[in-house]
Amino acid sequence: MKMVVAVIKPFKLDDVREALSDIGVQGITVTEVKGFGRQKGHTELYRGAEYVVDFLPKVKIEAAVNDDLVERVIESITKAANTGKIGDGKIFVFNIEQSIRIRTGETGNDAL
Amino acid sequence: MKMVVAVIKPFKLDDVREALSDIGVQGITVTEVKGFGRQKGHTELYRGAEYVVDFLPKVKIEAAVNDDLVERVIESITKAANTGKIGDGKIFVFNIEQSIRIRTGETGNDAL
Amino acid sequence: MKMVVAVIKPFKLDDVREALSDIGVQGITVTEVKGFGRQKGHTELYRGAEYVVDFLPKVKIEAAVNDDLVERVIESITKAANTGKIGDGKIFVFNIEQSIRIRTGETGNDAL
Amino acid sequence: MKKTSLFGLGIAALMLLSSVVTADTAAPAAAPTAATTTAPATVAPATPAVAPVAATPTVAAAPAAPAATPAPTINSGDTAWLLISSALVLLMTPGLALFYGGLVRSKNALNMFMKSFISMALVSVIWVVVGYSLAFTKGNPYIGGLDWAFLQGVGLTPNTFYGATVPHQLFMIFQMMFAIITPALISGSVAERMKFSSFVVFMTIWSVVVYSPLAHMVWGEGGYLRDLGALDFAGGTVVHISSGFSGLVLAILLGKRKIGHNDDTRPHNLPFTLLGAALLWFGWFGFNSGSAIASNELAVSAFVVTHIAAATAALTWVLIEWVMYKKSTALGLATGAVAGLVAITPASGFVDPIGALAIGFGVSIVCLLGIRLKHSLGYDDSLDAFGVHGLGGAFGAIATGLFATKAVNSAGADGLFYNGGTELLVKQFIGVGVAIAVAVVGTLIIASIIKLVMGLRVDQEEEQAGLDLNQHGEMAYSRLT
Amino acid sequence: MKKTSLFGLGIAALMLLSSVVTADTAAPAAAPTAATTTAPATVAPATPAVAPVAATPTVAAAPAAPAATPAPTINSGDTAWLLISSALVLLMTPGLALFYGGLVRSKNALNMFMKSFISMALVSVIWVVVGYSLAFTKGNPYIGGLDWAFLQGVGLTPNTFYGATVPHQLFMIFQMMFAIITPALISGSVAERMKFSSFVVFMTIWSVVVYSPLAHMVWGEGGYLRDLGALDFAGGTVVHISSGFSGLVLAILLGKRKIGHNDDTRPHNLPFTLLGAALLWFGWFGFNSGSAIASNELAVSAFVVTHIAAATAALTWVLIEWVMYKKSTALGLATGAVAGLVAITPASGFVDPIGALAIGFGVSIVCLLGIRLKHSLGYDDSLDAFGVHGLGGAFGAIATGLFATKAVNSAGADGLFYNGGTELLVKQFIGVGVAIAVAVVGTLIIASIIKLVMGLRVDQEEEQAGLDLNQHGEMAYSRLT
Amino acid sequence: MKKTSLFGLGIAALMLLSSVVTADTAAPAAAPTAATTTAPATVAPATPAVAPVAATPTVAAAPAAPAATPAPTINSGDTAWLLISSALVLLMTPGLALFYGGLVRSKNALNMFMKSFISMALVSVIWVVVGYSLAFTKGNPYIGGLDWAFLQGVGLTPNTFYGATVPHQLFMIFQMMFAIITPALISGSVAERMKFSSFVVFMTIWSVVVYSPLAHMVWGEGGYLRDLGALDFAGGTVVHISSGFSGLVLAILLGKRKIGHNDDTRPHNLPFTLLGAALLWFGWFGFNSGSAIASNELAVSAFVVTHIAAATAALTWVLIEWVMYKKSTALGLATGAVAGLVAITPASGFVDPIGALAIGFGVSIVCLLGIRLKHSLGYDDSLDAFGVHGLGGAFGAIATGLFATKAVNSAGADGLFYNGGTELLVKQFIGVGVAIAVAVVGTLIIASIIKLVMGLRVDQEEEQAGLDLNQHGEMAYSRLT
Ligand SMILES: Nc1ncnc2c1ncn2[C@@H]1O[C@H](COP(=O)(O)OP(=O)(O)O)[C@@H](O)[C@H]1O
Ligand SMILES: Nc1ncnc2c1ncn2[C@@H]1O[C@H](COP(=O)(O)OP(=O)(O)O)[C@@H](O)[C@H]1O
Ligand SMILES: Nc1ncnc2c1ncn2[C@@H]1O[C@H](COP(=O)(O)OP(=O)(O)O)[C@@H](O)[C@H]1O
Repeated sequence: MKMVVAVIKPFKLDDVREALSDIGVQGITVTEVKGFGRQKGHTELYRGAEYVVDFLPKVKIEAAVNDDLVERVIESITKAANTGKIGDGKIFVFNIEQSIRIRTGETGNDAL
Repeated sequence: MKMVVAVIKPFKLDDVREALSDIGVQGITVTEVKGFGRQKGHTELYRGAEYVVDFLPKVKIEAAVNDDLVERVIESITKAANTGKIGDGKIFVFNIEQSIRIRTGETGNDAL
Repeated sequence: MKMVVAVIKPFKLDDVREALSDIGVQGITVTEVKGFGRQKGHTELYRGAEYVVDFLPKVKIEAAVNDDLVERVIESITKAANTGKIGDGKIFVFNIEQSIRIRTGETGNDAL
Repeated sequence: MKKTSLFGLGIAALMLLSSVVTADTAAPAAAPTAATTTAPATVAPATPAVAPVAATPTVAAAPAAPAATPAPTINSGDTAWLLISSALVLLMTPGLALFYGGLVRSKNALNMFMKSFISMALVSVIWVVVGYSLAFTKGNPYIGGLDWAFLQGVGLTPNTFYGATVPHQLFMIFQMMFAIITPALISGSVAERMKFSSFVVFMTIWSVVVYSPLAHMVWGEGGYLRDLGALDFAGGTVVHISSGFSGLVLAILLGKRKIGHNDDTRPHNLPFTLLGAALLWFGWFGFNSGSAIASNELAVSAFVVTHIAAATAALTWVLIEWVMYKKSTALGLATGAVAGLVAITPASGFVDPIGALAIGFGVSIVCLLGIRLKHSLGYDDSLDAFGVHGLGGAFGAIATGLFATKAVNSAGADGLFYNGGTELLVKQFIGVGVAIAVAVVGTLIIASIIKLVMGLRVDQEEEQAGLDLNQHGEMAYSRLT
Repeated sequence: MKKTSLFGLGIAALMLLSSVVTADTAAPAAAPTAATTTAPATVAPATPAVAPVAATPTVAAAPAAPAATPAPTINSGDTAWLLISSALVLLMTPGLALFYGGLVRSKNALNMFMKSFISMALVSVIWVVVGYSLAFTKGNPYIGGLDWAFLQGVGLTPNTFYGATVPHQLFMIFQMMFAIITPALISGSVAERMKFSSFVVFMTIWSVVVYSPLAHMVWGEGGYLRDLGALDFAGGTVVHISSGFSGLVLAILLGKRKIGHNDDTRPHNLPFTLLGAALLWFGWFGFNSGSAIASNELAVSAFVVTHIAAATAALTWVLIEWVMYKKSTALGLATGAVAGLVAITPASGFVDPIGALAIGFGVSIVCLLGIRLKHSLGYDDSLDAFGVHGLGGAFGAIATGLFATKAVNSAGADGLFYNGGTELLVKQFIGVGVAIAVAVVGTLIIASIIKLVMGLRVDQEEEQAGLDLNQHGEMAYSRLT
Repeated sequence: MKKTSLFGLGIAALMLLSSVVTADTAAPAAAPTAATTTAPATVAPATPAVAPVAATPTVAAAPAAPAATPAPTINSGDTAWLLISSALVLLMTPGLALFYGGLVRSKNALNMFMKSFISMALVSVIWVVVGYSLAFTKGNPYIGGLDWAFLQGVGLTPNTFYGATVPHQLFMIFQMMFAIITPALISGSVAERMKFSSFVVFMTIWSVVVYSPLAHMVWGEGGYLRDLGALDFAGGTVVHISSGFSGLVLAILLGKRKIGHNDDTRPHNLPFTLLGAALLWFGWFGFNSGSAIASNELAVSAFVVTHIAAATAALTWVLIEWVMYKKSTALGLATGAVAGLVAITPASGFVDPIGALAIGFGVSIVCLLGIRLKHSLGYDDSLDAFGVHGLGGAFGAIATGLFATKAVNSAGADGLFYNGGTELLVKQFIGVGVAIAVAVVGTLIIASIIKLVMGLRVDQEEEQAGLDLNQHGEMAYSRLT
């Protein structure tokens, strides 16, 4: 099993979620994060002065999937989260050594 | 060393934390997350109309542990977080290649 | 590629970020977390009674980096986040099997 | 380039305005003291002096005094009540900002706040410059003149027509607070997508060419609906119908928000919405009861029916929810309360507690059903400014024709259910019709021109990122410690 | 099935009620104008007309007028002050909602808000239908009659017994605001676990069978405690003791919340709590000072001592904390202020600034210690409605027996420390005792029946998930952008 | 050890004080009734009785009465307005807490709230004990005496000098609310780093040795600036200059916050700030309009110009932003509004609507530019208490010398632009100079001593962790459900 982690733009969450669901990913876990990267932060105003906020709100998606689903997951995310603009985010893939469904105690692919 | 990651129901956090502490896990890191899974979201009301919210608040626990503690950790979490109802969550185990305690520079198991 | 994950004290975020930027780390992802560890929580007051809050606000930093940068990243974080006091936090290193830049589809080190 | 065209637009609007205005302002806008004697003459028994009635039911002596009173005297109690009422009505606009601000996603929260707060800054100045004058000088039946522009002649002695016992400036500032909240109400229909600059320009023009004329027709000396005898004690038509229907038009012109199927569009902070509802309720006592322009029996009656209608509507709403879903929502209670307050507004100086119970009960049913229209008809009245203020205001105006009774206000009229026949009811329908017409036509024209000149809507990327950041350069909350 | 039994319960309660009521309502509830002359007669020198004293200490001329006044006249200043006071007291309930709402975990925030807001909707209607009548018609010493049900006969001319210079409806609506906040206060004892529906049913019955009778006894014409001479200027017994002790009983019947050893139960939003405390403080000026039912010296005195007691209690609380922990908490300051306001409530028309300092100082010590009781005795008075309102109210009522002075209010009495002996003190104890008895017995009966019929508490799963979601179908905040 | 030295400090301060005080208090502080006749005598035509003018422009009959009035009578309307004004001014302090609290990082939010709320507790008590007496008994030109300590002699009959138609206690409590908010304003300059205990000690001493004397000089009977004829209707010098400049001094003494280059120091909750601004605006009507100490024409005029100045300043600020950045910020609107309110404060009883437009327009330019000073000069006036209140207050005081007109207040004077020449302007500059001097010198001394004795600043670790936790043992929000 692999854990596919994607950091994406927040407003793309819904699209990505649907894309994953379409290819049979049954569950994901989502975290609000702040991203620092090539996409520079934005300027904000404070009492007549401008200043730079150097991070951006992003959303991190974690999807544990069967090995043979990994490529399609990556593809789906890449497609759904793409705007073509800087800051679209990254996908990282990790190896999962074990997985367990707490409710049933099932392990491995059955747990996903 | 392994990183045991568990996504559980929020109100089980306290039980899980105590269970882990009982078996000697010295530290954990906790994140609030939103979970999408088999457990369907709930319906909410908005000015006389019903609509579905398709995620659920969950809590993610990360515990870095000694290899030989892994099984007991899994067992403890499985037991403490179990309600027998759908949505109890998952446990994923990852391999940690290195670990360092910032304060002392200790590494490996000593860092946990 | 490796994922270097550090859990640090919140007010050290800026220092760490700058230190990483200095050694060429182009991006990081940051999450607010609660830490339980050796550093005991603090006491708070509620209507004339004292009670213990057993977690502490921490910040989790995730930096995906080129293999040969790992040691310098660890060093930088260790230095920048160090106060010498308990609770300074941990660094964990994971192996990344694949990485993709969503915008371009680049993979591997090019994606970082 | 855009600036120039906007400037041209402003000039055009002003020219249009002055052509309407000048016709009549040449005629004697007259010494304000003369006004009292004129007013009763033209309106006679059939046409009551509506909101600011000098003669309240129990003060029988009032009509006897006119000739003897050389200088009207200030009553300190009346002044105190109108001072605090003015402050209360002002507070409603921040209350509205909280109400609306809590309902949107956090990335658009400040934008909602700003679309209300800006009215406190902008419309106040407009009111001083021309708004009050256009609304309340005598002028013609449709609009006042410019005699009181820059508040020239609006002094500290009473204007006996509008309020014989309080300084004229006090009546002016009390009315200003109404002018402030009205365009702010509209922002509920355009939430999460309308450009701030366009909204500000819209608000500016709308205040001058829709609000002031309508206020004149309903409350101004010689105003068309006032002289007709249509009753609107505290602004059911002027404030609520006008803003609600204008909101509807804008919502249609703007189009729907871009929202994904499962996007989380839930209110980001319902406690803010509840606090906002509370401040609205609190301030509404000034709005309705202050409209008696005196601290007297009529003020008390208006206060009492206002509260009863709000409570009844809130209760009705949550009971309906309970019947439907076995749950009662906080937003439902707040929405019901506001709907009740909206509906009682035109009626508040004319109905008794039983009428208030009926109006409160009815309006929640109307609004709860009315809000569902948007799902079937497909317009995106995002925060239901039309559903609550447009429909609720119309319901209240019509209900005034049913429940009004001279037992409460001898200067009012008897409604259908109080042996008054359909006479008042017909007038109320005319009032509602005129208000809708003015609002819809006015908004259509203003918004269409703005759409052409500068656009109405933020672009898609801005909408996705949230309006706070790109329209205001700020975010409502910073999360990292 | 459940519905039927509930219905039966309602019928039973109403029957019980009417049997108590009808005995006396046959007797002449009398023309309201006659009341003034009767009242002084029966109460004579020993029995002061408490809250609504027409004759304030400095207005020596007042007693001369009685025969000459054919129709009482409205005073615009008094009316203005009572209008705004009514609005202020209404605002206290949302203030309370913020105060309580901020103290619970975010998953229960809306539920706390709703348990206050629903009172604004529900109790208002109850008050119109029967509540006011049961509390303030003459009736017997323990409860009024139904003459004023649906506000029949409650008009815009003054009721000279309750307020000779303001419309009767104004007195009615001012009192309504007290009836609203009182059951809302109880919700602090049952936080995070009581079913919303059960709370609503409880509130409905409690308002009719506990609040109205108690208000009648203390403030109503011919009321038992009023005629006895027990002093309660603005509701120490009626509002605070009654709600605090009822809360205690409910908390015990409900049992403790299910909370793990290290569960984070800290207040989720203390700024809300502070804002709530501020709105309470602000509104309390209307509560206490408005209870003079006039804009006169007594109102000023009540205003001043109210503020001083609040400030002193707040200061005392944080000083104690400082001594104990070298820290001063925001919640401590807010709690102290509210405790001070509670304690001064019964005394506010009878004590001078020095008395206010003493009461403010004393109540914080009492409440700070009293709150610790729950840890040793094991009841879960979650947000300390008993600890602050029950104990603080009792302390204040008794302290009135110590610090009252006729120098402030000639219609009052002298307390123990002002050469009055123990006479007043004894009466105060009786007042406290009666209020506790009525509240405890009433709540026990009502809650036990509800427990049987529909249950009091959400099930464990609902408690864990938070009451907002399953009781109201909403969440207070949505976090994802 | 520390405690002892602090105690010594207190004693020293009190001794200093009494030496100033005792010289004059031996002289006849006089029967308050005699005061009226004295006051006009000494101040003659050139020296107007400032804020509490008994004779308002339009009440021509007033001067005729003096001899005939044996006992002054309470006016219920005036009393009602001053009662509610007092409540409104109190509400400003929580408003300020929200305004400031929203601007800091969440880890310091409660600390900001507490630095305002503590003033409600602490300064109230100080005011009762000595503050009011030092400020308002006759004393010498620089400070009053101790005759009214513990409010002895401050009763429910009017003090004819300060307010002939309202109970003396009412004037006292109205003034108390000013004394409360003033030191709270200072907290904006010391945000996120000053020890709570040190701030409390500072506030205590400052209130007694800076605020009371300054209030005496400006408003007290026989006060130096009052007799000089410097105008300050509602506290431009006493409240805003004094707090703003004291804040500046403290900010410099404290040094800058430890903030990393890219640390996120953005406001943690701008909706709180906006709500705070709204409550300030709302309360400011009581502040300025209440300062007429009557519900009359002057009160109305003050109300109107207050609102106009606030609106104009808010509009000006966002327009400047729009020109500079093509964005308008919510914080800018709020800041502009507050700046406008600050600037109109001293002028509010003396200028007309046109003057208000000018003052509102001018102050936003001054403050917007003034705030930039801190970036170049390097002091950390964290939330711009100096930039807004210090500069805005000074601007307003001087502008009063330009725009004042006797047409609004015959007891005032004509400013430079109203044919009054430079006479008033010069006096205004003197007033500003004195206020700055007293504030700067007073703060320097008090703060230096406190720095020595107990330190001013939290240590670095505490600063990093946030002041809420280590100063108050609480956190504003708990996040985990
Ligand atoms: N090396 C990295 N390690 C962890 N997260 C990263 C890294 N680089 C980028 N990110 C995350 O991805 C987001 C987008 O990256 P960015 O460099 O801005 O644009 P792009 O994805 O188009 O290259 C960042 O905001 C950050 O959250
Ligand atoms: N494939 C997955 N990858 C990552 N997280 C998952 C995955 N499946 C489920 N989760 C997380 O686990 C939670 C519980 O899963 P769910 O399918 O609802 O019930 P159960 O754990 O009983 O199978 C989800 O809300 C989600 O946060
Ligand atoms: N075994 C662990 N697994 C995951 N996170 C840990 C673990 N131990 C500690 N942490 C995280 O690191 C933080 C600091 O650890 P702590 O034991 O308090 O101090 P130190 O880092 O000085 O040893 C904790 O608050 C927690 O967030």
